[in-house]
Amino acid sequence: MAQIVAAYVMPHDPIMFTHPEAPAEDVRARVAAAYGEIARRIGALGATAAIVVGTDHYILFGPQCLPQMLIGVGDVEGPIEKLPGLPRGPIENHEPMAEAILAGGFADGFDWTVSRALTVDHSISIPYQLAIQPNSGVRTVPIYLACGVRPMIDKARAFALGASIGRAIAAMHSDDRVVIIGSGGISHWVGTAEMGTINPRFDGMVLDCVERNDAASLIGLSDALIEREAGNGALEIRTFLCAMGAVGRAKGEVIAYEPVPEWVTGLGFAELRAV
Amino acid sequence: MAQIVAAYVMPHDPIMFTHPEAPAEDVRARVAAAYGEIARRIGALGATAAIVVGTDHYILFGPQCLPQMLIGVGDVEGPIEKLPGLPRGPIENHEPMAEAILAGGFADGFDWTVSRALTVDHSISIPYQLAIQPNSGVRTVPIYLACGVRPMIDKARAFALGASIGRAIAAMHSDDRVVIIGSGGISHWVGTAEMGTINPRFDGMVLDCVERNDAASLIGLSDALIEREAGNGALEIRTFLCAMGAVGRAKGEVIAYEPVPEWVTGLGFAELRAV
Amino acid sequence: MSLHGVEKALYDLGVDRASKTAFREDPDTFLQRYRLAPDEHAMVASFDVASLIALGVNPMLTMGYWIQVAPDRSMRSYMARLRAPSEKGPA
Amino acid sequence: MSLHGVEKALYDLGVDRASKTAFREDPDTFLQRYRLAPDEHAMVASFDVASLIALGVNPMLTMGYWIQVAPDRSMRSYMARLRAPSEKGPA
Ligand SMILES: [Fe+3]
Ligand SMILES: [Fe+3]
Repeated sequence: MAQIVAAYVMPHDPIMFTHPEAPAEDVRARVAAAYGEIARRIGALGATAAIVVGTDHYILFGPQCLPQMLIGVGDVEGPIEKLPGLPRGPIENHEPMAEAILAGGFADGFDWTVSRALTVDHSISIPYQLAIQPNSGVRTVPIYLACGVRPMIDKARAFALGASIGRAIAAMHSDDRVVIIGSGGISHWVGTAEMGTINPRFDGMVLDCVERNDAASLIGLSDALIEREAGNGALEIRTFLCAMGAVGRAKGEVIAYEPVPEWVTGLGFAELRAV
Repeated sequence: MAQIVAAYVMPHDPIMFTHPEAPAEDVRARVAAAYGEIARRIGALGATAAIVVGTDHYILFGPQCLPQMLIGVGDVEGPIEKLPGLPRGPIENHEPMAEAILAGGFADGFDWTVSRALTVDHSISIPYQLAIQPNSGVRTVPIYLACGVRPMIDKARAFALGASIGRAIAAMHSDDRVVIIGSGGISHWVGTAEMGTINPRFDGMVLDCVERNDAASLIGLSDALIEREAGNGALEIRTFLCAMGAVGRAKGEVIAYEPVPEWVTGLGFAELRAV
Repeated sequence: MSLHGVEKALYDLGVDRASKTAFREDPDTFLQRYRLAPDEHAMVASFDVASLIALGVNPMLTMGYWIQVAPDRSMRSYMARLRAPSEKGPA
Repeated sequence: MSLHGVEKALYDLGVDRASKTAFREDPDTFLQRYRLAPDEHAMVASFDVASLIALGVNPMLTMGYWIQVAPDRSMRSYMARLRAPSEKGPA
């Protein structure tokens, strides 16, 4: 039987690629080490599949069609952006797993929007290229949640969707070992006058919730509070909730945290190992 | 309090516009009269708002993003196609009603995809221009259900979505009198070798279900049976189910039926008057 | 191998002006943008709509791209092609 | 009057090549494709990102269109414009 062996949360900061040398050398080294450590753990766990939960940035989906939740079942490639060091290329989709999640979601009452030919953005490509691709043979399932454009997905719904994903995986008749990545956050302001501000206290609170596998506290945060304290970019913690819902009972560990003003983001990395 | 006063089903056959003079004159007259009669009834009911449930045709939504259910809340215009006699123009959106349906749907567990700037196709524009626009002051809410591209929306789900729409309208603090139109069908084959075939027996059975307000029998039809008996275009009866779910208890009446080989479609028109 | 790639190509040819222009100028170069198997590439380039539908392509897409970019865009010729044996092999 | 129209225009300018080209050639003509109030039209044409955000436009869109089509596309100038009083009126 297939199983989710771990969930990870990590950022997807494009400025790491447009301005790679902006922060001090030791900061850069620690961030690179965090991605490398997660890549290493994914390999050590013998993962065969990775679900990456990304976030819309008003790039892939325009005002004509704004989905709450989308799953890529079919051709996947990306990223759509030209970012130095993040080459565009195909991403091998685990189609049977994506179909299983889709069918399970419909049965559970989730109205998945489906992509048969998805060009992902940096929110999928950065975790993919830094943490998954270094391990050969791991197939990917890309998912998008509405985190940046109203109406954003309800946080409890994001968690429940994760639980549906977890059930669908558990019901698969395969030997797949699956990791799920919540991609985004933590504190950052995108495109607003506060851009460059970071709130390490808020970020620490979020990482503590992840480490304690305490979804309820994150669900309890209002969007107004999140935006005020940690910026519109912090609304992306919905992806963390989805990953937490999927992994279920798990032991948490914060892997790294770096507040990097040059990259306008509080960069948080954590693991939830299934128990 | 707002209320749904009637539901209608009607076709959206573009060949009526590309080849208007193909059928015999009396056939054309009866089809025109059916649209005219529904326009007249919508006016006589004092409708202030119309919800039009259309269907995707692999035109508006491509393989990169295939929603199950989409609602237009904001700017609406169309049609996107160049069809003689169906001019492109703005469609006034009933934004408060669309927002109410959206919020009610989220609360009911429906994951609406949202459009803030929607250019509709002929499945919305034909009912709009023939049955709604003749009545001035009626604002529109456009909705799309996945009827033509896999994964199609589950038929019971389409009906339940209609019920959610009905509850949202009933909870609105306005005097709106609302009609809902299920746009599509009935028997027609689109793009396949059977194109031009019509199945009046199947069509009669569907219209009978509408007239008796018997959603369960329509929900019970498998897609395989529908496609075999009445073509891929008949999968659009999902929009009928949505309208039936919205109107609730109602008295039905078949208004017209014309099997028109020249227009490759069995054209069915019916009313469900709320009781 | 990739039904998805074929559907993406046909969708683009049905709705996107720049794609239609590029295809009309040089079908083979245009189709290289998509990850198509050689037989899929040939079916699209030769308007073998019967084989495309047999492959599983949505008939709304085969009809749409025919109407937009086929040499003879009429529905009559589309139906004839659909019902005729493939030019490239048995029916 | 239509926040939606503004967001559609900014989205197209952020992601669509043909829209970017048309806007660079003639912003006013390009913006007439959208149903914008005169003040909205002026905000977009003059890159008044502070007023656009005050209007309710998603800041990802104001940043995206700035990076794609503003005269000085740097983030530094975007931030300066965002924090400065509007050129057209009070801050
Ligand atoms: Fe992001
Ligand atoms: Fe249709």
